[in-house]
Amino acid sequence: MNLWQALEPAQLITLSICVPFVGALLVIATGKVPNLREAVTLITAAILLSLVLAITDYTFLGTTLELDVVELFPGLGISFNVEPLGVLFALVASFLWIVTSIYAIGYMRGHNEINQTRFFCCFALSISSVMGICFSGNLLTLFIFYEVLTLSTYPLVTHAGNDAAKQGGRIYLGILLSTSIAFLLFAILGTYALTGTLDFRAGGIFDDSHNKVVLSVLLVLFCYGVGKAAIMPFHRWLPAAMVAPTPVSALLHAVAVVKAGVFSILKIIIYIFGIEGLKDLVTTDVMLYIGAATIVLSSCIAMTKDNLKARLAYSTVSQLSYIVVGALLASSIASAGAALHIATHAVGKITLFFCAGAIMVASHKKNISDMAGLGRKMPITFAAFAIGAISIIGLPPMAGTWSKWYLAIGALETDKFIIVAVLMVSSLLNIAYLLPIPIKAFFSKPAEGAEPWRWSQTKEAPLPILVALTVTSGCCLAMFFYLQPLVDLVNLIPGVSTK
Amino acid sequence: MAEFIDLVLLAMLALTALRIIFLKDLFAVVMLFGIYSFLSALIFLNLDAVDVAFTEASVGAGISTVLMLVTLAITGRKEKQSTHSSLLPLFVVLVTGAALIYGTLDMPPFGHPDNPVHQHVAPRYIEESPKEVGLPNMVTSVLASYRGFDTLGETVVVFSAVIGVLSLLGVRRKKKKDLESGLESHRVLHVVAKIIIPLVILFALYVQFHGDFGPGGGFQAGVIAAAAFILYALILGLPKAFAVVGPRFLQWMAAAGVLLYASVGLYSMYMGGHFLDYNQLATDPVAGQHYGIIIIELGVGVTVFAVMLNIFYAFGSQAERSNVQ
Amino acid sequence: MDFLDIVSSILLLAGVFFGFSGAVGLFRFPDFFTRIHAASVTDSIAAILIIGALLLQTSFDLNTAKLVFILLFLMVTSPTASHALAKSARHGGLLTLAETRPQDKQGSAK
Amino acid sequence: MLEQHLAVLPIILPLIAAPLALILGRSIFSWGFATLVSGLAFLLSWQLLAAALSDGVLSYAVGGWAPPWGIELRVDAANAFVLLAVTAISTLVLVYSKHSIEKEVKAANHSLFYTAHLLCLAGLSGILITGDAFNLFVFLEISSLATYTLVSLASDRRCLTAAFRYLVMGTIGATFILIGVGLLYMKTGTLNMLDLAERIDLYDSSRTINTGLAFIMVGVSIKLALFPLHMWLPPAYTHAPSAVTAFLASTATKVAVYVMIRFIFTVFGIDHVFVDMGMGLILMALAVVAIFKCSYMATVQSNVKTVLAYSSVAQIGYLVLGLSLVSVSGLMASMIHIFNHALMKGALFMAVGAVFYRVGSVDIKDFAGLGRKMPLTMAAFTIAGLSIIGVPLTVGFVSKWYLVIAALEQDQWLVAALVLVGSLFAVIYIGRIIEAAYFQKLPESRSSENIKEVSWLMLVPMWVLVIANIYFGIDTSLTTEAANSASEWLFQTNSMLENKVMEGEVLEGHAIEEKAQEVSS
Amino acid sequence: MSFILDYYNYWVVVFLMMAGFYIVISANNLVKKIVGLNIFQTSVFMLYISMGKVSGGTAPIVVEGVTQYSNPLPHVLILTAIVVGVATTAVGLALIVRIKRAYGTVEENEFDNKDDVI
Repeated sequence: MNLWQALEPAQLITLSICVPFVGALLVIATGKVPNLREAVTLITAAILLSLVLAITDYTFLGTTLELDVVELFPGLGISFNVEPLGVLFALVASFLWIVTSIYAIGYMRGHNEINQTRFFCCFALSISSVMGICFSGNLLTLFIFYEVLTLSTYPLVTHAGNDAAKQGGRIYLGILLSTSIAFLLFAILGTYALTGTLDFRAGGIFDDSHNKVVLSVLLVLFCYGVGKAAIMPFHRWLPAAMVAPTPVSALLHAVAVVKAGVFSILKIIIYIFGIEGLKDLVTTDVMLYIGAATIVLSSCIAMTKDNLKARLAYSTVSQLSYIVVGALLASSIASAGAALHIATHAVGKITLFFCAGAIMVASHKKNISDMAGLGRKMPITFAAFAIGAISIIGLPPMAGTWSKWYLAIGALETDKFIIVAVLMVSSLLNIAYLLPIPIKAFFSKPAEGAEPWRWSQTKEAPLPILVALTVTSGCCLAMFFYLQPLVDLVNLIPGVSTK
Repeated sequence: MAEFIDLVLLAMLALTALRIIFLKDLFAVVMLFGIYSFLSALIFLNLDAVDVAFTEASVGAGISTVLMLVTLAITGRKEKQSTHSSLLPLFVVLVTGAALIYGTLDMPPFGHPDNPVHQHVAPRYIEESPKEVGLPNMVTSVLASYRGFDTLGETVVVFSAVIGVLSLLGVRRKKKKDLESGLESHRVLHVVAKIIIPLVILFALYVQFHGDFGPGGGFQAGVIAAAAFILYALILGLPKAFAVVGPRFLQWMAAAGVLLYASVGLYSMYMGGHFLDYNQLATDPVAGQHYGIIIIELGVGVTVFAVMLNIFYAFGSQAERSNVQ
Repeated sequence: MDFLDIVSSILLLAGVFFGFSGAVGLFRFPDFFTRIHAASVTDSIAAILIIGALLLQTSFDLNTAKLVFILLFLMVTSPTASHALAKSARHGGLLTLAETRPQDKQGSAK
Repeated sequence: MLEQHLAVLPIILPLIAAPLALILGRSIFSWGFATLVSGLAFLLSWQLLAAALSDGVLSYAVGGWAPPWGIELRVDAANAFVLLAVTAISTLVLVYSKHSIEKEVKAANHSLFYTAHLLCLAGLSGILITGDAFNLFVFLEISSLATYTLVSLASDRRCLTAAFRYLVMGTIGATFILIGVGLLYMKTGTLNMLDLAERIDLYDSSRTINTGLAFIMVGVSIKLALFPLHMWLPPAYTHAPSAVTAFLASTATKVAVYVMIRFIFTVFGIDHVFVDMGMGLILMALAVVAIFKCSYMATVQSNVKTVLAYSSVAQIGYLVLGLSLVSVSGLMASMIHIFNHALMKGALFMAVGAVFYRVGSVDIKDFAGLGRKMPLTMAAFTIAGLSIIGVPLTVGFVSKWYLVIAALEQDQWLVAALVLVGSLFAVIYIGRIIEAAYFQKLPESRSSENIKEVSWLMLVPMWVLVIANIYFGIDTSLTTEAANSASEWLFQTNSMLENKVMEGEVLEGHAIEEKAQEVSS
Repeated sequence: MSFILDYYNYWVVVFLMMAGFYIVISANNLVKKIVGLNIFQTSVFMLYISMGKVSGGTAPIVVEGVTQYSNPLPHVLILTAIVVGVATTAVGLALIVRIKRAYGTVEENEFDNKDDVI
């Protein structure tokens, strides 16, 4: 698995951040020749995956990978430190980037999108900053890459350039930047003022000497400061960002960006507060129940949405809060569930988005009510959709089962029965808003008044799209049976265990 | 007696100021301002500040008033009724005034020889400067030597003023026949002016070089010399004045004055002293001080003359333009 | 108090008197030309008398010379200034009191 | 020779160059000469900073007269640091101004422009370096007069009223300073700042001294456009020629802030200003209001220069906030922000000037579609804009970091939060412009116009500042070190002075009367 | 009584300053504003000169037999300040002339645009 043994291990971090960045530059350089440009994207993605695999190798071997790049403030700078949680996230992101790139090529060409060079360039930039978030060694580094991620995805959101896209972009940037500057930066600075350090340390950096009230406030600030985690009421940006092209929604708003959010929260809780330290704080429970409320409420909102991408977006909001809840339960097993959910939800949700995009490319349909009977024309797409939906719901034999399982066990362990109930209700709601879509598509007749000539021409989406969604839906299935490597990885996280 | 005169003059000043506040006729306002300046010059004289009185009389009552009058010739002489409320300004002024009155309460008593200002720093000027600098006029010693850097700054301020005025108004060169300017028909004025102007220039030179011993110096001399040319320009018209000293030449002069001043400083640096250290100018420090002061006063005089005259040219050519229109 | 002092005081008082009357005239006279007449009383005769008085107070040194110069200067400039003012006013079309008063009114006023 | 006179050279170099630039007459010569001189001044101030960092303080007695009788120039880390920023910006702006001025100022006035610029630079350097309270007033007036001239040189008639308003306000401010200095002089008999500091402490609760303090503070506040005395600034910055705005926005108010720092820390002393007079709370409140009110005003303007002008007033709030925290780190945050804000605003105004150069207007609607037509200019604008917002890896972030940390150190959690919330406004007002530039189409009416990138002479200085924005956002060692030693130095002098008085030891002047001895012997 | 004798000068000077200040901020006409500025500044000069006075002293020019001189330093400062004042006045008036040409008025309430009001 390790193709990079010749290199100094720490340099792998540099490379994994630089490779997508260089890729972005090359994309600009080759912008005039689309085939070459797409080749650059794919090759970059492949190199990145191999790098991350190599890092994973080292992580399992127990090698610590650390790198201090530059000192911004005395004793504080951009530094990287590889730890298992980050590796998990990096694996998910880099693997899905390849798949998404394949998909994006089909989608962008099939849809005749404008500004494709800008699109692929920003895409690579976002991946670069996601890698930075994964491997960040302190809060400052995390914050910096978090902001870079926000800014580099902004052009992707406003890609269409029309009024709706600009409006969406404003909400996106407005909420994400505002929360990060007003809350997250404030919390980081507060942490720094209290402890004098921002390093991620096993067991957290706060100790008993710190005022619990202040820490409680900081926890709230951190949770809301990471606006990308979309905890209500700061979730509006996520549906707004759905104006972006579907590959963006798929990778960034189902995987990279939102997962960067919950990953940050998870990382902050594990390495800044410490899972043990969390138990003493008043606001842990408050935030826990807000997370639970987010799960239920956004599922309910998802039911009312007819636009497929909007429904999926609210579904994402709901699923993100699973991870937040898992982290805030302050138990090692729930945290493991949360970490695993990053991976399992990612493959599930990306499948769903791929399908939504495929439907859009093939039949130009956005609304669920128009999709009745479409399953017969696009069987592969809707089969994949069904697999993804089942994974999200958490039914065997799909990947989502495991993470929900651990979450539920964690909730039971800590005697938070309300959370258990919420998980159950939410699963039911998931069934109610996701499963009808493939069922109707396969078993209903097309609605009256549909355009017959168009209907007859509809067929499966282009090959790259089909390949991509087959791969991800296959993953949903495979991860149910072969989750062990990931579980091992999660068990390496200090204070977290599946047992 | 001095206190009594002081009080009378202050009362007159207060009346003048009050009158200015309420008058709407700007011509009268400007004339009253001239009177105000002149009265304050008298106060300065009464308070032993002869140099300041001299300057205030020539600048405040002289140049400033002339410039304001020329401006009025262009802008008109009536102030319109104000529309906005005068309550806010009144409030601001009352607060500021109250603060100042509050500040006066701890002030050292007026005219008392034991006041801190007379105990620290100044005694050295009074006791040592005749020996160190060698001039009887302490004001000139302090101005040109101890605080020569301030005076360099002052010269540069004047220079900046001409830069500002020229960039705003510019001086238009006109052909002589373009328009009839000056006061052609005033025979008497012509004759008298021809008598007086040389005398005024002579007086300016006296003030320039006598500044070391009595009140006066480069600044006052420059203003007086400029006044002579202003008189010439008023009576014979700007084109003729331009023929005597043109605006372009005046620009050069203004620059040259500043450079003359600064070059003294540079030379003293070259001789191994600090900037503007006149002791280095000659083997005998006191003689060096003397040379230095004479040269820098000349620089000040040249710059001030050139600037004041050039500013007048700029305003004058604007006023003539508006007369023609 | 010697003789010179007495002469000087008399001159001074006379000067003050003329100066004062000039000021009164400036306020009380009806039109421009009459007022300029009053004003020129102040800066001609009053000034001469006062400077003359001061001359007697000096001990005939540099200050005397300065005063003489001031006197000469005033004697040249102030009549010229009054003249220039009056002429400009005339030039600008300002009429005297007699000219502004209509003929018949002049008759009835008597 | 050079080392000996290092302190006086940055003042007299532009001072002497100004008349020469006028004599040169031709626009191109004046430009080249002024740029050269400004560049030399930059090198000198670099030397000066190095010397100040290693030696602590450089004192220079002009005319060879020992202070307090003569005028003293005092260079320490603090003013050398600000001077470095001022001369650097001046040089870059001069390079930039050649084309910009050709477009915005009529040809006859070009050499006057460069003369006035040099005069302004000389004035600002003088304000920074001088150690004499009255000399400060003189240099303040040199720079102010030059500034009024510079503002009024634009072709739009509104620059005239703006300049007049500036002149009236500025003169009132200067007169207030004059009154304040007079009151201090009356009570102490000296004008030398260090000497003043020693003697003021003898009269801790004197009403005259307190009034003098108040007048100086109000006067300086007018000059630095502290809310609510900022009304002159937005019109002046909006209507002045772009190069002038770029220069003034990044230097003039900064120098005024330094004057305030100097008066508070080395003349009056912290205890006097903050403990006895309670100025800290007033300044802090005004600063916070300035941040919010003016940031809000910036979001509703349609002229981009006005937007940035209001943003400047808001940023002045940050500067004042830092020093009102009364701590080494707060002062350091202010010093860093003085430098950093100069970098950001310089770049922003240069970019806006470039747009004006090509488009002839700087309304937000005229920015539509410029992202494609002028990619380099708009990229510069975007990066500098992100810096204003305070995005990491830019200098804006560094400033904000230190400011908030300083506030937190003093347990001012509310202030820290307000600072961050206030900076959100920047997201809005910068966002509006960037959105117009990149995500709106060029209007039909303009598509025929030949809008293209500006020449390299304008781009290079702009990008130097942009790169500085990023460089000093990553490698903060230079700014931090200089600002830190500057603020520590200011605090040290302050405590040193206070100790002296507590020990009852009042110095008669602080130097031996070498001069007097020389003469008598 | 001695209290009043000690301070009357300052108080009148303060009154004069405030009169000038009031003219600056309340006047409608720009020329009058400049006149106000001048009065304001001239009055400040009086404050300085007042503090330099020594009762029974003479002008600071060395004369045989005189020992009590007034303080020369304020005189020097004010000489400089007067020059600064006239420089500002000249630039201000030049601006007024240009404003008159550009707008046709120098009255504050006659500017069409609210932004131009000074």
